[in-house]
Amino acid sequence: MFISEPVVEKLIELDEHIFLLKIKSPEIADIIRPGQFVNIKVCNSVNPLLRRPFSVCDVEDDSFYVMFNIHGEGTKILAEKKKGDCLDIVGPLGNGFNLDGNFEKAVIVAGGMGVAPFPFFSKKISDGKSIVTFIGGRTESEIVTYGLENIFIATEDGSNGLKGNVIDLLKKNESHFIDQNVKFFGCGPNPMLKALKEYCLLKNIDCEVSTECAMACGFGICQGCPIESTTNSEKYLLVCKDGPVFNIKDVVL
Amino acid sequence: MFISEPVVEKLIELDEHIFLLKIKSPEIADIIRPGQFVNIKVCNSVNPLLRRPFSVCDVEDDSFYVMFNIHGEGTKILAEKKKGDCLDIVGPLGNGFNLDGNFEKAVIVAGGMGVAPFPFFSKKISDGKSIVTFIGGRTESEIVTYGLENIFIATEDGSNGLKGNVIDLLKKNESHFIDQNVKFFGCGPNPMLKALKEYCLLKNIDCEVSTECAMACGFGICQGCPIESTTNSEKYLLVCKDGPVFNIKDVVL
Amino acid sequence: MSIDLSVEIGKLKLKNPILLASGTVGYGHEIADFIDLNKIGGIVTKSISLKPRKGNPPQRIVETPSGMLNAIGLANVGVDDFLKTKIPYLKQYDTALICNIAASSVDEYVECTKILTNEEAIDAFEINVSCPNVKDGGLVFGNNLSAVGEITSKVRAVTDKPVIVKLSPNVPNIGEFASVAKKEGADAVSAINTLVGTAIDIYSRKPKLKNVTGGLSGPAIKPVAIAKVLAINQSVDIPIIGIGGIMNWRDVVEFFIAGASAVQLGTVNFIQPNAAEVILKDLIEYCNKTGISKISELTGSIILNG
Amino acid sequence: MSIDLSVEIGKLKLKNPILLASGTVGYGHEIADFIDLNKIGGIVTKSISLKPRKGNPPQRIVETPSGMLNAIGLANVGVDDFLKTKIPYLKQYDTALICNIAASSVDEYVECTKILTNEEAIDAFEINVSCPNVKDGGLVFGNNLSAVGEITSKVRAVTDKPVIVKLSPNVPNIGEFASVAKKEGADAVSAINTLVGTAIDIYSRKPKLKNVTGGLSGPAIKPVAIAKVLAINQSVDIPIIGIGGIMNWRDVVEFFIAGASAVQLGTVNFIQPNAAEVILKDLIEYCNKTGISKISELTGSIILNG
Ligand SMILES: Cc1cc2nc3c(=O)[nH]c(=O)nc-3n(C[C@H](O)[C@H](O)[C@H](O)COP(=O)(O)OP(=O)(O)OC[C@H]3O[C@@H](n4cnc5c(N)ncnc54)[C@H](O)[C@@H]3O)c2cc1C
Ligand SMILES: Cc1cc2nc3c(=O)[nH]c(=O)nc-3n(C[C@H](O)[C@H](O)[C@H](O)COP(=O)(O)OP(=O)(O)OC[C@H]3O[C@@H](n4cnc5c(N)ncnc54)[C@H](O)[C@@H]3O)c2cc1C
Ligand SMILES: Cc1cc2nc3c(=O)[nH]c(=O)nc-3n(C[C@H](O)[C@H](O)[C@H](O)COP(=O)(O)O)c2cc1C
Ligand SMILES: Cc1cc2nc3c(=O)[nH]c(=O)nc-3n(C[C@H](O)[C@H](O)[C@H](O)COP(=O)(O)O)c2cc1C
Ligand code: FES
Ligand code: FES
Repeated sequence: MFISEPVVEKLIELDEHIFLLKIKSPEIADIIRPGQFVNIKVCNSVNPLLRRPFSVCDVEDDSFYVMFNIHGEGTKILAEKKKGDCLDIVGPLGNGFNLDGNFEKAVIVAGGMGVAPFPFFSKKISDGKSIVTFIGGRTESEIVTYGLENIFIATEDGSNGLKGNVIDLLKKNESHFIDQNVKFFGCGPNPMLKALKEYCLLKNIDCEVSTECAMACGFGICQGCPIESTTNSEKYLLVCKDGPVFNIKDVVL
Repeated sequence: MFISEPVVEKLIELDEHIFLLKIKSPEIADIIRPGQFVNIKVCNSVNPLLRRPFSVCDVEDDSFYVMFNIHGEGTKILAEKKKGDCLDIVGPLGNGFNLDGNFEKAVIVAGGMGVAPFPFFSKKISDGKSIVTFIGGRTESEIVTYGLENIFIATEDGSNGLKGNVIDLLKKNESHFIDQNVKFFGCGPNPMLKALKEYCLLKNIDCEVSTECAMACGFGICQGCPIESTTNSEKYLLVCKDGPVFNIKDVVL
Repeated sequence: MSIDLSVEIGKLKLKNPILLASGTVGYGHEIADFIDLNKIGGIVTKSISLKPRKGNPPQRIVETPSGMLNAIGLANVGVDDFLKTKIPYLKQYDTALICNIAASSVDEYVECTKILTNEEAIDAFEINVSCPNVKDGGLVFGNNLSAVGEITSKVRAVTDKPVIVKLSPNVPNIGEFASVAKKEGADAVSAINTLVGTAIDIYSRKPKLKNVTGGLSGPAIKPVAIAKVLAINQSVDIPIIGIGGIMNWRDVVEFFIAGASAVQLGTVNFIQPNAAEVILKDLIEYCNKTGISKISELTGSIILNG
Repeated sequence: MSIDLSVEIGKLKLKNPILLASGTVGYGHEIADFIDLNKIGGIVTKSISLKPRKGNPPQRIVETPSGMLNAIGLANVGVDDFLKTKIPYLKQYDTALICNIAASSVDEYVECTKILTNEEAIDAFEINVSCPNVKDGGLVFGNNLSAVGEITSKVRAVTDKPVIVKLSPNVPNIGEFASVAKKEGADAVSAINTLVGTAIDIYSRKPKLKNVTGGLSGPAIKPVAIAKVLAINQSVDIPIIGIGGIMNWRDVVEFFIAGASAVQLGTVNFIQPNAAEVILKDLIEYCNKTGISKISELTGSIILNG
């Protein structure tokens, strides 16, 4: 975890409002793990004031990628970056997904931009393990499959794949994982993670999720990102430092 | 005076930190007069909050120019504009120089970026009238001669022309205007305008100056830009509305 | 769907809730080049005092992060000239005319009101007890509960027009001030006026403002303004006019949800002189999209235990 | 030229005037990855209370124009754990350790101080009478003159270490509070804590912060902070630690000129975790360029009648 000022290699528009930013940084590319994030100051101005957190989406040689959609002022500025622009980044931050367990199949469950950490995840998963990816979104244009494999899709309006949410999608496709040695890895909006937790507890499936929360610092000094722990009700966990990846059993969603 | 969103045609770097911005705007180019200014919102963000005032520097067909140097955050952002960028401008604002008097020679006295209004001024002065231009600056790199004619130069460090200030320069070159039918036109930092006023009163020379002042609105609603009047001590004049060009006798400098 | 934008601030009826704040549109002349004043809910004129005031010497304006400081010092034409030269211009418009009064003594408030209340064109008074930029002026009053009470009751006694008390944000408990204003007969309160602030030039070591301190306005203060409006809303039942840092329709909706029945646009007029019209258009679109048929439904609609 | 950066805050000697503000560096662990704490004038620890506090539920953070709101709710490990697990880590650094105390009763302030004063590693106390984010907490105290007096005198009575009273900005006359603090034996005051603010989500109509209101910090509040420091400086002779919106060396110099003898960096630590070191380097350069041999010369050097 350090401050650096790496350079933009390119900005790729994947889809309307969805971007991939390739950033040259041997130091970060070298050590960052799937599920970790970086905290980006999108411009020098005091407004917007805070850094913006983004999961590492992929790593290629000396560079890493973040994937983002335009949400507000910060991501709008980020979407105007071009090759050669200097960024101001703190990272790598947080813990990552635990890819090493003795499961045989990784089941990715992602909602909307929750796909962001999984291209890198899919690349890093060891050869012996297989992957199946379930993606949900409100509509076709929210579905991003970049860097993913073995994909099943659901959209709320039915414009792509199953009409329904990603949990409906899981239920329809249980043959792909039930009674197998699987581990789930989830990322997406809170209501989705909540439903995923319910499902995993019911089915007794091990699951890690990457959570989101408004952050001021991203590395544990502001106490701005609490998440309720299931084991210790006296004390919150911090999304930025104790997470953003948690075992789904350890946190109240 | 209206709000418009004209497009940048080009940004020219005249010198280190000195820029010319060419802006396509038939509406403004058509009606703006030398000494008037425009008020530019340099970006969409609420920071920097206020517009930045700039004199019209030149007009060419459907476009007008502003000349500026990098001063703070606002001008830094302006210096990053490129062809095709949209600007947000209120203008033309203020009054302009009165070019029509029955003087025969216009004597321009400019300090530093105070040269900005005079390329357009020089272009617009009627054919029968001649021009002589006195420019002062701290050092060589502050001297801009773009669009000016019949030029005399002084620098405080002597790196270009006379070593001294622009008033010293005037005194050395009185043969160019004393006992002639002249009118002075000044623009520059306040101490220079003050000295110029003293000089003109002494020599009984008619003089108009373009003044500067921190502004919030630029068109008379905030009362933020007072300048002391010599004729009515009960009430300030407003730089943005009653000026920025004043007869040097009418204002306390 | 046709949206009902009209609101009632006590006895004062407005065709829509977008007012232009005192000191940020002068007496209406210049802003009329950018917007049609007939479309606006109302205009609050620059604080007027009994005699003309020259105001503070320059520098009066400093930009700050997402905000600005001003120390105009209540420069104004005085009551007489206001009636003679400003009212005739203003009354041609079909918009509520709210006359803001500032004074350095209780008597002066009363005197001004007495004179002005005879002018038919004036629809309401806004009593500025909270201007931070004159040494002898309002701020001392604005931060003093009994002074605010006294001014309100004495002004109330000499006019039948609606009286709006403009509160100072520089107090810990603004609700108390709103309560006193209500008790003494105010029809509404407006909040907030500017926060006291300053800035120093580090090279000359002089204050950037000749007056030393000034009033902070603009987006920087919006979180404080919303909190003050909410605090008033939670402590007393009186119509609130929300002010502070409004830049767009979203800010207006935020003030409404916090408890405002109308809003005033201040600093934004300097930056986007047509803001009032743009915001009105956007508000109608918002109401249409969200199925709000009457804008006043929004007032105080905050959900606190969610 | 070698610049003397050391300053004295009453009895407290600091090797340089750059302190890290309470609540913005926790107990020092994480920020130490970015800066060498040995180089910093001092660290003010997160407000500590007698018992551990869980703090407010999320959302605790909202960004605002050039600022942010926080409603952490004084989440802290409590006095016992602080002594057991945090002090051992902190005391390895050659930097002043200022322990910030927050409490919900006068007794709790006294109790905390009594326990902590025995810890040698603590160089001074900062008494937080002004935290806006706990219902039962400091804000009531911070805006009440006699409460501040009582807390100061009772804390003073149980410790020989320097006592710094951290003042609330949410009052009209902060100078009175500084006077009372001085009268009751405080060695210094620090100002400002955050301004009360809020923000509402216009779609859900809920406050963005679960706690409803929060504390506004960052560049947006700097003009208010400078005005408060100047006001204290003009009304009482007591060392002032300036806080509020500092982002760079220029801001530090501005606080000094207004009257500060030292400063604290808060929000900037979140954005630029190495800010303290960068600012120190830049300050030295500034002193060199302007011929300042001792940084304390700058304190209160404002020129008011220029
Ligand atoms: C650990 C982590 C990893 C993330 N990874 C990604 C990613 O890979 N791709 C992606 O598109 N987005 C990601 N996000 C969300 C991303 O940070 C927000 O979309 C972004 O901050 C929005 O900034 P803005 O200025 O465009 O929006 P605004 O709404 O203007 O932002 C206002 C404030 O709210 C905060 N905020 C807004 N939305 C979120 C959110 N969903 N989560 C946290 N803070 C938020 C901003 O950081 C800022 O402080 C991640 C968030 C976290 C916490
Ligand atoms: C009528 C008028 C015409 C001008 N014409 C020109 C021109 O043609 N070319 C040019 O280079 N400059 C001109 N200026 C000055 C120009 O407006 C400032 O240089 C510019 O506003 C600085 O903005 P900034 O953000 O870079 O600096 P900052 O110092 O960051 O600005 C901070 C604030 O101070 C104000 N400010 C700073 N310097 C000045 C100044 N000299 N005059 C007025 N306000 C100032 C800014 O507008 C802003 O509100 C003119 C000023 C006025 C009033
Ligand atoms: C330049 C300026 C002048 C002002 N003059 C007055 C005034 O004369 N009387 C008054 O009651 N308020 C005055 N105000 C305060 C505004 O009416 C408003 O309360 C404040 O600016 C906050 O709103 P804003 O953030 O939208 O500007 C003035 C504000 C500014 C910026
Ligand atoms: C997230 C956060 C937590 C804070 N916690 C405390 C605290 O526990 N005790 C305290 O006295 N001040 C606390 N503060 C206030 C800061 O110490 C400081 O006074 C304030 O933020 C203004 O400075 P800044 O603008 O540099 O941040 C906190 C501020 C922030 C932003
Ligand atoms: S974001 Fe600051 S502690 Fe987590
Ligand atoms: S700048 Fe607003 S009145 Fe002149």
